[in-house]
Amino acid sequence: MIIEALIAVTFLAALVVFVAPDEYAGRLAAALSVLPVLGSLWMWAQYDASGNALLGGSIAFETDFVWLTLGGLDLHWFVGVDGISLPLLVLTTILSTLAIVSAWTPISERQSQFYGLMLFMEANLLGVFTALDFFAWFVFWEAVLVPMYFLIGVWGGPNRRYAAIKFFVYTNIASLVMFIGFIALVFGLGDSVSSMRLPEIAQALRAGELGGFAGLNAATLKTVAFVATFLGFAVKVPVAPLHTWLPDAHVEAPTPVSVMLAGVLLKMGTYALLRFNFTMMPDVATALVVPIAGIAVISVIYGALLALAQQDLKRIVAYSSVSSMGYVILGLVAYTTYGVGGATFQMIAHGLISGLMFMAVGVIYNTTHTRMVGDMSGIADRMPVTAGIFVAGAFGYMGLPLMAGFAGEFFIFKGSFASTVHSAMPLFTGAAMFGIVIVAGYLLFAMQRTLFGPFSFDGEYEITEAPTHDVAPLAVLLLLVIVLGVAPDLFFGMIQDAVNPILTGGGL
Amino acid sequence: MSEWIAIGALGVVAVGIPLGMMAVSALLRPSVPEQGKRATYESGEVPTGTARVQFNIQYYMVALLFLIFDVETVLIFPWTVIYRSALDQGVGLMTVLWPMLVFIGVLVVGLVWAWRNGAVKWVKSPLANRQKTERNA
Amino acid sequence: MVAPLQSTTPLPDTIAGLLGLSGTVGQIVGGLIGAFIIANLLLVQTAVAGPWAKRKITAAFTDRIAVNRVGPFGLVVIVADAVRLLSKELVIPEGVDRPTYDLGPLFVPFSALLGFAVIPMGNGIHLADPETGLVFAFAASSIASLGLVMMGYGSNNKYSLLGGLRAIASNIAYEIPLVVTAASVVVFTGTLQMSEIVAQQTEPLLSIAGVTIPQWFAFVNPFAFVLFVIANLAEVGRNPFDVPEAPTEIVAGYQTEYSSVYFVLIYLGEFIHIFLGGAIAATLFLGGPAGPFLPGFVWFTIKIWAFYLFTQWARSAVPRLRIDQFLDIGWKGMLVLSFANLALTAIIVGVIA
Amino acid sequence: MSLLLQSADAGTPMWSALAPTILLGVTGLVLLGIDMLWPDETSNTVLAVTSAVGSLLAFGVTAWFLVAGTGQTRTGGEITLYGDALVVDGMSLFFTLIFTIVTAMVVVASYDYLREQRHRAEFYALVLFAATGMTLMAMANSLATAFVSLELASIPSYALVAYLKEDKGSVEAGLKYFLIGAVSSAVFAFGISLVYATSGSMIFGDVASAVEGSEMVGVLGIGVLMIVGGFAFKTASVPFHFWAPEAYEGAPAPISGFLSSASKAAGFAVAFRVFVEAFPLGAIPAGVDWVLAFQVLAVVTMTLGNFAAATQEKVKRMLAYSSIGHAGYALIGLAALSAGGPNGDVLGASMAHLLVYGFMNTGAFLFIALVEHWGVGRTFEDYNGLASAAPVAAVAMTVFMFSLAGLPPFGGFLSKYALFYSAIEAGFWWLAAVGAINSALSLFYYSRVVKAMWIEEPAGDFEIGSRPVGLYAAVLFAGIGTLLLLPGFGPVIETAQSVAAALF
Amino acid sequence: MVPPQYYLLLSAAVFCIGLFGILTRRNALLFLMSVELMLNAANINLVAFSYVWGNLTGQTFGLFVMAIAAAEVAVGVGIILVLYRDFDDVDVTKATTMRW
Repeated sequence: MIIEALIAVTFLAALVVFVAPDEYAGRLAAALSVLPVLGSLWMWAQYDASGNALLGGSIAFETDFVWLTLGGLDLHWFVGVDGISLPLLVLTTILSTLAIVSAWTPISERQSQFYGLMLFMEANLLGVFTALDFFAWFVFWEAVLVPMYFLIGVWGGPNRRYAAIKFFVYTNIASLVMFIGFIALVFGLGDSVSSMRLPEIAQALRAGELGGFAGLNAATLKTVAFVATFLGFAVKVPVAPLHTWLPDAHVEAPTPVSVMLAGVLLKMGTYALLRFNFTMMPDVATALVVPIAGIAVISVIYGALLALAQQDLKRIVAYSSVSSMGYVILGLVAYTTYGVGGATFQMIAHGLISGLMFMAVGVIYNTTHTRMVGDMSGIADRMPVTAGIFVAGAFGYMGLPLMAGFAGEFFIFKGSFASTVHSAMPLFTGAAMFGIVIVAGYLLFAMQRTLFGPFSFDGEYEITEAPTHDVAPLAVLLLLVIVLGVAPDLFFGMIQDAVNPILTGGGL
Repeated sequence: MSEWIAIGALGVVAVGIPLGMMAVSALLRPSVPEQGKRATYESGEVPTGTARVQFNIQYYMVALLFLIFDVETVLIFPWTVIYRSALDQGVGLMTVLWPMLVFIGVLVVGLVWAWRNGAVKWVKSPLANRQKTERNA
Repeated sequence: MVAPLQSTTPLPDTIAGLLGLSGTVGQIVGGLIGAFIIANLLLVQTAVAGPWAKRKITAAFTDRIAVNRVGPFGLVVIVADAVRLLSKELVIPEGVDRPTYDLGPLFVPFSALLGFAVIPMGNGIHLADPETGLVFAFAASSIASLGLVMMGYGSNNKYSLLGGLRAIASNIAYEIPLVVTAASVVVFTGTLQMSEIVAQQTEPLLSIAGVTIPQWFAFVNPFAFVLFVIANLAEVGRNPFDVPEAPTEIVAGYQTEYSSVYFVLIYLGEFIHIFLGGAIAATLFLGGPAGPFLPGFVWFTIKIWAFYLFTQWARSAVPRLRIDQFLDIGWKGMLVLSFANLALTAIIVGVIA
Repeated sequence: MSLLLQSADAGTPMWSALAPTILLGVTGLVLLGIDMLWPDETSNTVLAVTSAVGSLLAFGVTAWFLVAGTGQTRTGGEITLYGDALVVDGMSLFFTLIFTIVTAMVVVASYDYLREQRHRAEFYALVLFAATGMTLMAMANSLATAFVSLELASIPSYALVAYLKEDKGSVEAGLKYFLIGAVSSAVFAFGISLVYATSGSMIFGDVASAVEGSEMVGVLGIGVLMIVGGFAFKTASVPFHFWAPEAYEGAPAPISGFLSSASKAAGFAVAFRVFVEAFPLGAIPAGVDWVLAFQVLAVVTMTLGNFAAATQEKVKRMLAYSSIGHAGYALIGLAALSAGGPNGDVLGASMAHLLVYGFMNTGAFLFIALVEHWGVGRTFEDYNGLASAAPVAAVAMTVFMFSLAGLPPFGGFLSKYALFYSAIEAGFWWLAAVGAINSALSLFYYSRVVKAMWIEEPAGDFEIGSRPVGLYAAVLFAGIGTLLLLPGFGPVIETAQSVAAALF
Repeated sequence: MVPPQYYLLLSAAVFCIGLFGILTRRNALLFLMSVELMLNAANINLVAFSYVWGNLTGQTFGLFVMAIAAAEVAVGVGIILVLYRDFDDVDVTKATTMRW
């Protein structure tokens, strides 16, 4: 029941904060958000399951009961974690707390509503990463959109309405497409499943029990469903060319929201891809290796090139996220322990690093009130700590050894080079590695222009070191990035354990 | 059916006799057209304004009440017709009486409500009018 | 159960039998002749009641002599008046609503005459006896209201309009007590057929010293009878309920603008209406044409004339009510009493039976 | 009490199965009684409390019956009363649940709405009488009772819509509602007469056995079509939907909520029973394919309602059109029936959707009542920035809007899902597809309200003087209900489907 | 005995007259009268077929239809009265403060 408790506590915290007075809301929210952090760490410490939750492995902290009976398919309340979801759970709780703390400075109006929504979003994210019934999962999945919509729309920048609507429409349509695709799949399974529990569906699918539905035969149905769900999740990831909502959302969103968006929400997409497409339908995935890997590589290169062309620091980080998520997809489609496991690890790593980057940009913005590369230079003189962490984070992004980013990218490349799903995989991997060069280029370029060199700043604001509560989350994140880089096995072991069952049987 | 033929016959006669009288009268009576006597009668004064005057709203209230109650009598009559024979055939008293008592009771509640709310009050007393005005003010 | 005074053969059939006709043709011919007879019976009675009896009675109340010049007891005044009224010029005022203005006066006698179709008058003078006789009588007599409002509206006269409205208001206010009270009789009879209602009243109620009192509903339920007569009085618009044509307030109400034959028709209709009211009351409460010694039709005539005399007495002896008092009595008094009567009757019948 | 027994034949239960109906009716009479005792100074509080207590009591009794299994298969099947004219079964109780809870919310909300109005007792009494009629509609087992109870529900509604008689919009709304209502009731009555002409009975079961192999198929078909028309009016479906936007916009907002949820549900209640019981799919002649009629109506209704709603500038009117769209969804309950299909599931899903709809839609209209109470305007622009002035109510409204749109975290999602799912299960996946597309479209206009309230800047300062207790309580109650129907949807849908299955 | 089809024809004719009135009249009161015609068309059927089928259901229901028609008129005339007060007309097409 620990998972329910975690979600419930977070929901309650959201409620309490929502009605709390504005002055205390931020501190209250931060204090309350420590509870889920402790809970998730305790779960991590107590974790004793093995295998993939969907493929017959044991499930930690499992609860399962019938939520409602509907026709032939019962809907369950079914939650639990395995090696894939637990690291994401920990990431979510930690990043939420840090994001809330980092919001103290920039958010200056309607605070209680802001923090309430942040906690509400966190609660739903916990649900997304723990739910093992399609229906419960989908409810949480969609419920994340609502607070995000408000967070961007109410507290965002000047163009926030457009960004919020764009985000909302993109992701909702994507969800609808995905939902229809998946439901069609479930109908295709017919009587071979009695509920929408993901393990049941995954095992039935891998056992080849799919039938036809709505005039489609089994194979076509499976492909159609795969494409539909892939598209639905790809919007969330996002991959090019479905990424156009992301830069708008990031630029307009306030920093803490960007942190959550890049750090956790994008991972929902890759997590879902892993759970649904790559776990349940490996045969289709391997058949479609070329387009998928192609999309991944295009995302990597195209995202990186776009980042190179940006003047806005936040846009640079945002596009670099598109690029990074491309690696994840490449790793997933490789179908090797290191590929899939590395992709999963990269989700965590990228979550921490991109959070760090957005936060650092935010801290600089809080002081300078600009994010344009050309508007400032030599900031490091006045804000040495922030600049130092920023640089460290950027190196992490570039894949500097002993940082988490290195571990993730290394695992992915290792896995995808060795991939046997398609003879062209090494080619794709090589092309994607070229992305690293570009990343290094644009990050170095941006830091060179803003942080170093002679100090100059046109604005009327005084540039001083940021307050401790702004810098502290940065430091914590940097510490985590380094810890994970040094000891990737904190998570990688359980990830590998959960990933391995995917790679055997079921059409592979 | 024959009784309705007879009734129809009486209907014809009942129209025929007045029409016959009108015919006789038309043959007998003089016709001296003159503008003055065609004037609308208003006690010898020159008629003023239209004859379609606004009248007391209570007429409308009464009409509404009538509409309801008169039609309810339609529902009462079937009951009265079977009441006694139902009793004779051994149907329990309450079974036949109770529904109509409830029905009449509801009607009476409606009537008393209308009464208390002045639907059948032809002239509102000045006192009541003043109270109304004060409350609305 | 055949009442001794009641011929079971309806009048049209009797006539058809006398003429030797049968089938539909016989029914139609018989019906027309029967209807003509009944209509003329009523016309004769009205002729006596209207121009002559009414004046005599009023005169008696006010200690005058009234019509006595033409014929014995001035009876020929009836003919004189008829000719006089029919030969008057028909003045049609300006701005009347023509079809309405013309149709109104037709409706009043039509309605009253039609009501008589179902009244058993004794000695086989009973035009038709449908199962729904009682409600038919009420329905037919209600048509008159339509004529009244047409006259009031069509006359293009303020007095007429108010008179028409008042007529409607009074008719509808007292029609419900009337009908509900009649319903309390139906609770006893269990039928709406007039012949059956009459027949049931010939049953003996009780015998006192060898005199058998029949089960007239006036004896069985005197309260209902009183209510019915009062409501009936209001229905026919006679004192104390003659607000629709209150001469001191609104000249002559809806009849203000009518002259010549139209006036005759209205007048005729009102008197037949009084007789119809009496006839329904007699049928429901006084055993219809029943009575000792004399033939049924004579008894029936006596009863309806009794009611007529009662209205004329009231006209002379009772002051007129104000319209608000009039409606108050109707809605707050008569209606509640009639419902109480119905409920009580039902309970009593239920407990006794 | 033994005197009050219905003595038709041995073993027939007491008419106490009608307790909810009687409670509602008696409460209406008591309200009139209160108004009789103090005609000039009727206390708004006393009236509101009385009506709320009455409707909640009725709700409680209904819920108790439903839980205890009154009239359901497990306790001996439906209870028929008064010579089969009324039937108390799970379905009627389920719908009664909707009516009573909506009535309770509406009367509580009306407490504040009516503060400045005259003739309050009449208002409450009419609401309760209409609710009484609705419960009877759910119980009607004969075309006669169906018609009479439909009118008992409609006639007070006409008066309620035109209640603000100084307000031109209200009167106009009342007029249009009344005119179309009168026509459709005439059409309905004529349809009943035609069915009676072909079958010689009005009891559903007898009609069903009589229409099987009926010779006058043409007359029967026209009759059935006309009956469809009568229901289309009550449920605000095409082709008798014209009144709905006008009536909902012009009527006092609590009444709009009442009509668009309870009254609509009542229309569906009686439509379900009439078509399932009186014209069962297996028995009707081939020429009388009412399922096809409902399929056309469902698709046209939901599409028309949604597209029209998307073009509105006034929030209340948008809700009115969206209510038409929801009628289209609920019509799937009849459109997706087939001989031998999982009909109970389909019908039950539609019923469950109506229950959820009762909460979210009533809540939305009550929020509008709240806004009207504050004197804020009616267009989307007028709602700008409302969330900063009244965050709690705005949260509730957001819940209603997203739930109406069918976003997952709210009750509306599950009910729509259940509806579409059962349609697919019955083989009508194209109906579900049309529904899903419409549902996605509806997010556009619902989110406009949310966007206006939360994201847009207020045009001017709001003068939100008071926080009316009754309205707030009702809105919050509806909001919590909408939320709780997400986790608590299980019992609802199971009850609905099991009681619906009992019909077949 | 009159064949039942004739009743159907008669009632259909009355119904159509009512419908025609509804479609062509703009006066609210005439509209009401047309509705009454339609209801009475139903009554014709009900009573006629009550006779044909030999049960009383139709007649009884006819009484209810009458009662309901009266109630409907009572409310309707009330609304029309208020309409007249607010719009100075009983033309149903004049009342257009809202878009149709």
